[in-house]
Amino acid sequence: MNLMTELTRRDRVFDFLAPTQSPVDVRHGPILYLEGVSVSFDGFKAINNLNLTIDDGELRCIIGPNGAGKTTMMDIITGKTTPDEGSVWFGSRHNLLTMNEPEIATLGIGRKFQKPTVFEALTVFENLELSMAADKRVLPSLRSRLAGEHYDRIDEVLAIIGLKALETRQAGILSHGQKQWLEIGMLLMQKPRLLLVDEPVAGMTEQEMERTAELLTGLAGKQSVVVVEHDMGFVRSIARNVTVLHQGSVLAEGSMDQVSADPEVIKVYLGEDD
Amino acid sequence: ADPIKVGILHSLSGTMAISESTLKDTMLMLIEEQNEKGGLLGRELEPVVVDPASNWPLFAEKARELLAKEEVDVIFGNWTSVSRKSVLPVVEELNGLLFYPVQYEGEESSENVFYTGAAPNQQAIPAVDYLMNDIGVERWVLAGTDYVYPRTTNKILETYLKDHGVAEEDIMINYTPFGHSNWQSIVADIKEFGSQGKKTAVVSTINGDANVPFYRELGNQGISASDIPVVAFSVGEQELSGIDTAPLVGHLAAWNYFMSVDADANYDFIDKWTAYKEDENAVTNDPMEAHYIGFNMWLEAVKKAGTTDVDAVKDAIIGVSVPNLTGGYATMMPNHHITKPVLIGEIQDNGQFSVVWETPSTVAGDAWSDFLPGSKDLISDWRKPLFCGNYNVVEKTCGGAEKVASN
Amino acid sequence: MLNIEQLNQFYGESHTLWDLNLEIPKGQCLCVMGRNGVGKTTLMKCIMGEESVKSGSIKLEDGAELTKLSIEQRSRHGIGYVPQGRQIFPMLTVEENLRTGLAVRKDGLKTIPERIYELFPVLKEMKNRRGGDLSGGQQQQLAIGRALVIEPRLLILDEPGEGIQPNIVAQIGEVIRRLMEEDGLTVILVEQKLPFARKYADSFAILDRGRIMAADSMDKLSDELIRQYLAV
Amino acid sequence: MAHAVNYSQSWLTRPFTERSTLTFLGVLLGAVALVTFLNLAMPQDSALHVSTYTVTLMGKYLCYALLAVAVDLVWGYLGILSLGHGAFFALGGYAMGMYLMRQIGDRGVYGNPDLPDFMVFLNWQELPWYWSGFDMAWFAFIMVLLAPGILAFVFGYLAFRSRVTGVYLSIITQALTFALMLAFFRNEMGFGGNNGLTDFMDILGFDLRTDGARLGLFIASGIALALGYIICRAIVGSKLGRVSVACRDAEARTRFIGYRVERVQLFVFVVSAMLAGVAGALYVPQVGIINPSEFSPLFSIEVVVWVALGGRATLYGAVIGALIVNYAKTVFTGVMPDAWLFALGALFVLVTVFLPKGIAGLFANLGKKKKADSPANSGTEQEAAA
Amino acid sequence: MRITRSLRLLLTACLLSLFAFSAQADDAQAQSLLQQLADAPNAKKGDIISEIAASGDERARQWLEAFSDGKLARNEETGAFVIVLTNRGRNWTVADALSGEELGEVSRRDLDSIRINNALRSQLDGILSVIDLTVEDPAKRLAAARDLRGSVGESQVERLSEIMSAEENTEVKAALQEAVAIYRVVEQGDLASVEVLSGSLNSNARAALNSAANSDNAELAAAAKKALESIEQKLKINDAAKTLYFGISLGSVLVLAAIGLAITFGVMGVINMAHGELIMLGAYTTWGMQQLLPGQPGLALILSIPAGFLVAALAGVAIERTVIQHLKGRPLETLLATFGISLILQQLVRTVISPLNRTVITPEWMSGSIMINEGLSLTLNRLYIIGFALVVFFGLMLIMRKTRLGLEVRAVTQNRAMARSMGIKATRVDILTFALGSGVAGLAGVALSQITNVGPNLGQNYIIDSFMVVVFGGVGNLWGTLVAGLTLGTINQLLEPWAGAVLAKILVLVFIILFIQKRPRGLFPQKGRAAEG
Ligand SMILES: Nc1ncnc2c1ncn2[C@@H]1O[C@H](COP(=O)(O)OP(=O)(O)OP(=O)(O)O)[C@@H](O)[C@H]1O
Ligand SMILES: Nc1ncnc2c1ncn2[C@@H]1O[C@H](COP(=O)(O)OP(=O)(O)OP(=O)(O)O)[C@@H](O)[C@H]1O
Ligand SMILES: [Mg+2]
Ligand SMILES: [Mg+2]
Repeated sequence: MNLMTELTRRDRVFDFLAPTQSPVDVRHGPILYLEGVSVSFDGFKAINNLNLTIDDGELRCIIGPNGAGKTTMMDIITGKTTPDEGSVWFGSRHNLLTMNEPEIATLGIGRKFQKPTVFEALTVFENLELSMAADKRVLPSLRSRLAGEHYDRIDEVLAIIGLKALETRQAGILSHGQKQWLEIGMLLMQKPRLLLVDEPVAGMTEQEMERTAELLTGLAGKQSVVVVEHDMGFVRSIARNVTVLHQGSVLAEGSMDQVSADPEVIKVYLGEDD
Repeated sequence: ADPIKVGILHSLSGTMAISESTLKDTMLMLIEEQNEKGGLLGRELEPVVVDPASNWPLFAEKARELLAKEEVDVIFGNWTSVSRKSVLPVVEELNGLLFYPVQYEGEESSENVFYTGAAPNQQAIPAVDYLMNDIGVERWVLAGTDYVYPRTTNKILETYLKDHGVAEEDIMINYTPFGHSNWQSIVADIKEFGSQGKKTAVVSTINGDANVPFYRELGNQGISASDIPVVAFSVGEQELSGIDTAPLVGHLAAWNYFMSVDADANYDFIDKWTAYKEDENAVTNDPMEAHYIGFNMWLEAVKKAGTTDVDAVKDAIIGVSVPNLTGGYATMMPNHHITKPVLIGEIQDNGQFSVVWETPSTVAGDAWSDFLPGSKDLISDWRKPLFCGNYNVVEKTCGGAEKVASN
Repeated sequence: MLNIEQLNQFYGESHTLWDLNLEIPKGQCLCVMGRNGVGKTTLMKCIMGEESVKSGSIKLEDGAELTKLSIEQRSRHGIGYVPQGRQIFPMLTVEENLRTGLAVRKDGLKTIPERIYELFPVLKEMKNRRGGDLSGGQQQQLAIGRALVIEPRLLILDEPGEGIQPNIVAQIGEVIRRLMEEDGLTVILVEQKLPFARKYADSFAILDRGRIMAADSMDKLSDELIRQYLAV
Repeated sequence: MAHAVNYSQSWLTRPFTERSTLTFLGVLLGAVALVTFLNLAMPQDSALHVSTYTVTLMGKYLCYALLAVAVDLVWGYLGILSLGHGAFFALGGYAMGMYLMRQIGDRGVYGNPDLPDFMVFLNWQELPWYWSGFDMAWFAFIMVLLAPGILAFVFGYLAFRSRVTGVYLSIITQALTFALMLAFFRNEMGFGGNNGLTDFMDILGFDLRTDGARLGLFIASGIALALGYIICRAIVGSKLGRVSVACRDAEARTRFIGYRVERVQLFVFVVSAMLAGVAGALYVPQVGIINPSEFSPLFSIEVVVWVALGGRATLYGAVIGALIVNYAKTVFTGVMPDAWLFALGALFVLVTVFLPKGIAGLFANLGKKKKADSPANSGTEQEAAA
Repeated sequence: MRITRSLRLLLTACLLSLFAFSAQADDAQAQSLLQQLADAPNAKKGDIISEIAASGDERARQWLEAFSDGKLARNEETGAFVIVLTNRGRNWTVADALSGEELGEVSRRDLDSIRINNALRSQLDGILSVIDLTVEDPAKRLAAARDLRGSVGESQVERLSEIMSAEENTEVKAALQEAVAIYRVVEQGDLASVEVLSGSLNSNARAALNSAANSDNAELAAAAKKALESIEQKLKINDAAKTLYFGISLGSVLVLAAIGLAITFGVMGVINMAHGELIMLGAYTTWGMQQLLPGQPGLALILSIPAGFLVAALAGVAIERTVIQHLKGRPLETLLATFGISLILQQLVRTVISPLNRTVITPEWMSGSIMINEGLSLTLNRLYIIGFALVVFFGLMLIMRKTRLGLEVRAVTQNRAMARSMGIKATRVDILTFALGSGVAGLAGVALSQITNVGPNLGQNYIIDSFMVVVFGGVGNLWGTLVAGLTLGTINQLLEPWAGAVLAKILVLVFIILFIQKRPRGLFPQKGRAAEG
């Protein structure tokens, strides 16, 4: 019960969600910095001279039509895709383009995928355990053992994502929505400095959406959050800054109201009657 | 009385089944026949067949099974050298008897093994003599599969040829992997090598399955026996039965027995064999004859010793003479090798060989080659006082491991 | 159009659907709602035949008993399926993905009907791209397009709007409405987003832990029900 | 707070708290002890006497079982279908074989104290450099681990770094063992060519042909299998084991939470290769020969078949599979030499069709029935004692 | 035209006059000639052959041919000479050598074959070739003339020169000229003849020049060396072409062996260890066909193409129905089951047919080689196989690209449940595809029966290579299989001359390992998000 009340308090960041110390240098402002990034697949320009800056502690929503390049952008940031040109910096010290996925993850960038991907053969508990911020090198993993505080942390996240009862089930049998939640849980366990969240509320009920909104806004401040979502109601409820991508570059940027009044945005994305 | 158990250790599956399964049948036939004649020492002979499946460690295991579990009195078996090598320690350890029926590289003599196939001096050297003297070959291709038998044989031949004045550049040596099937460039090379104005021949120690594509390629590239004859040491009637022999007519093989040999013993044997196999076209070959000889020698020795006791038989068998299938006699020498005539045959279109040359008398097998530096001083003699498989006549010592004292 | 009676389903030993009864009249749209993991997708799979049922019957209006039919036969009875998670064929091109649906068309058509492309222009644009390379929303559009290729009489939509940009979501709603009105298409829709459900569905059924808790016409969907069964 | 799962144990002690592991070790070591007892204490003619022939045979099976465990570690838990583990097995075997060869000294047929027989015979003048050191037992035993280990390291480093996965990885492991087979067939390599290494005499001063030595090797194999099993169990039960499973099922995803997949793979692969090497090393003195056919791709495939038959990703299943197939082989090749391949083939087909989880699946089913009512702790047998 | 023709007739007549015109040669003389032939030691037989040839007996040619084939025999009991008609088994059918009358079967024991050896055979061939030089058909004359190169004896030179001057076909003439020149260079050290041989790529010609180049006659040696040099030049180009051809032909064998696997494994995802045995079934079908149609190996071979396909396809259906269909969604376990099936099939063949290899005859039109030039001839069986491989490949490509089956099988393997939801009859697709892949394996077997052993181990020899080719090319990509097969074949043949067969094979394997590091998904990888999963 105690936990429940704690969860409903919006203003406070739970300490288990506080980011681990990461060596990111944000003294000069932005935590993430993309400049002139382009990438093409077989001649198709998925990202076209994209410039984007995310400030430390910011919560940024990114919207845009299907195929605008939102997921591709996240792929670039996390090292999955290498851009043809441009630069991507994490803080002012780390050039992400020179690093591979695990290095980037270790630096403190966590990601939730658009299509939920969890470790199907492992239990829900184990999924969270593996994601937990820890020394992820080989020998330390071999020797790793869970202490009380680790259990507590996992329990807290389990409570947030509502999967406590399914803790020992294999993740493969979860329903679509449950996998979504598990992925969010895995993201939380990593305690990243920067969270990239691709469509967190797809398949959630309105109430779950509200909870997610609380969660994300709660994280902002200490951690930086980038959210991609097509549900305008959800975006409106959390957004302070919104970026609209279109055909691989920024179409508009500003507050939700500004953006949703933009005729271009209405034309390519929102539709007339929204 | 209890039956006398005869172990048969030939692969019935895997790569060697092609060659070995016939030998199993040969043994079964010989045993059946002997039983009809009343068995041995008034006891019946009972074959014990196992399948070592062309797997060398399994050979050792099965040999152990035969000797330790089945307690057979004698084993007839093996084809490849490596299988013999893997069985050898077992047979020695458990003091068994092994009759080995296949031509091999020599350089071995075991107290417990009787080598009824040809040693190099009973096959390779006479064949080369024939090519050199009767055909006038001056250039030599030594082509073989890359394993110990061809390596050794070729080494011996190389020395022998050089001793006879053949120049280094007139010898081409080529090794291929087991089951090699793409002979195009090698055959082209041979063709090239043979077009330098000197009579050229190929001495082939190519093994097993690789022969079919090899001969096919020869035929297709238009190399006929009159251009470049190939003399093979591993191609017999059984191998030919799987080849379309029309293009091969005239190529040669050297063996100690051919199915086409005109001898009554041979015709009788063939009749029995075709009846046994219920196949008019069943062929016989050299290793079958070796088993025939080996089996009869063992029978003789047991009769002579009056017991199947291994040590008694081992002593009794030396000097035993039995008829071979080519109209002569084979005698067990003190080095556990036997005497054999050497025949050279040309392939005919019916998959048979016609004999074109033979040694005037039988040749005794050499355990240790005279043409290898390491072994030219070695002899083997398993009769008492010497009783040694590798006696060095220069140093006058019996080298290697002392005999295990316990037996 | 579709009549479900006393349906029970198990995953191994866990009883997932309990004694379900549902009826959907021809030309209507039923919206199945419920929290995560209550069995909505499982129900859709049972209708389509991807999961076998323990007991109960699923009948089409023509009297065909679906539980006795294989998946392929069901689709030949005119059931189109847009599964959750898109399930497009990743290594087939967009066009090939669509062409898989031609097999069951009665008219033996060999090319993709133009109206699919009209509905989702992006599919035409990306005709030769592999399905797996598309963005999430594009894949979802492809999945819907593919189901429409077979000209279904009954269309099963499992969260069709997921990941699709707002204006296209609205457009999809319109199209479905139009197909229902013009061709008498019947639709079973799984949807969490109330505005969409309210706008396009005729009736609703709320599932909780594998049981139907309420089912009625859409205008009867009260805040009370929502709080009780859809809130956390 | 009560937890259904307990991961707070040290990785090394964890295996000893698992019921399945304890049962396995109990059965294994008990059987080894029993056989030893029956061999030593029972008179030759007693029905209970276990002959040295059987002991050697079982020693060989145990080596195969260890090899199968090694394969299961990489295949079952890491998802690498290695079709080349025979290479590591054979390398371990060759390292041991070289030691045994050097032990012969001047007792070979040519009596040459410096060169093994096959070298004398093919006219080698001096011992190749890579044979040096093998006259010392400690060096040879280290090489038993190092030779396969280094090969696995180099090969794995290249392959995993380039993110070769799935069938591509399987096929290059196969290419690796195939290439090694051809290479070892070559007489120029100095490993005895096709005949391989044979005619061994003694090991660590004990005459290999004595019953005592055979029994000793059998016991050593039993202990090696037990240790290998514990090592694998410890890895599998540790967090690293769960990371392996994660790599197996979603390699890319594992990277995004910060694990260096290639290092995990490399580590497990090398450990597995070393275990295979140990198996090979114990195998050679018991069968008396090592030749390149151990490198043959079909042998490696067969090992995979043992594992699949026993039940993948269970470890003990691999042991069961190896024992059953090889025992079946021994029996069938003796009892029905002409038709045993039918029986073996049918065994493979029937198990696959009717026992989807292999033979181990049978055990798991039995176990499940017992606790059918207790809340399902699904899948892996990870319930801990505490 | 007419003149030359009658000239040839005349010439033929002249030549036949060698055998004199006595139509009724007397049998006693014949008997005694044959007697002499039979009894003479090998060294003397040559003279008797010439004597027989010169005897003018019409039957002489028949005897000599029989003798050359080792089919001239004497009945031990009657002493009569017979020609053996069939010589398999224990009883042989024979015909009387003198009367030509068929005598039925005679026990082998009673027959004494008259022994022949290579030296005699080439002498005989020479004599028979000279006879062939005068036949109507220019192709035959050309062949005879070419055969003569290197085997011209002293006794023939005169006659050959005559024939040569009368010959109007330039090719035949040139060949004859060479034949005579070779004789002159070798035996007489004739300088002018060296000129004739320069530029000839024939191996006998080169042999002659080589021996001339080593002769003591400095002038001759220099001329021969010069001629040889010009030949070497031409040979270099030939060698390159030859290596390429060898490579492509080896490659096409690999492609054939692998292409069925590219369907069952590459497209369907079944790790089909029994693929080799399906190939083997195709090869055995060819053998069976030839047994059914004795004496017509060519027809049998052609019929084997559909038959081999069917047999293997049916076996494939049986495997699919009994085993593989139960393993849906467990692709790795197909390895275990099909491994079992492969063991069973191998042993089945051993038990039912024989553990020994079977003879498959190469039809006339597939044996030998076609000559591009004297130094470069392409072996016909390989040429046919290259063609066959391409036909099979493109046929398969057509099926996979242009029919619904291709689309449906890919849909089914990528997402079975969804494909079924789209109305695709997955079971039918599985059966058809597996049958197709198996049938193609059978076709490979038909082709392989022409170059390698037909025996129980046939499959084992190709299974590893097949997997390697499919994977190297990129799983699921038919083009990849084609390119991979041809590439690996060519690389192997390029390496072989300087590395040797064993090392070449090792190097190819190492190449594959290294190449996969560079392209972890084969030659033609499936790219993009979809492939990375
Ligand atoms: N590997 C690829 N090959 C070809 N095209 C690709 C590839 N990856 C992405 N694309 C294309 O790039 C564009 C951007 O895709 P992306 O997934 O980034 O879009 P998105 O903004 O995330 O869209 P959605 O909102 O639908 O998820 C799309 O048009 C997609 O088809
Ligand atoms: N293969 C399976 N084996 C066992 N249980 C399963 C399996 N698939 C689903 N389940 C369980 O069945 C329940 C219902 O799942 P289902 O996918 O039908 O939910 P849903 O209502 O569609 O949820 P969502 O809104 O998240 O899509 C879930 O609790 C899930 O964990
Ligand atoms: Mg996206
Ligand atoms: Mg669902």
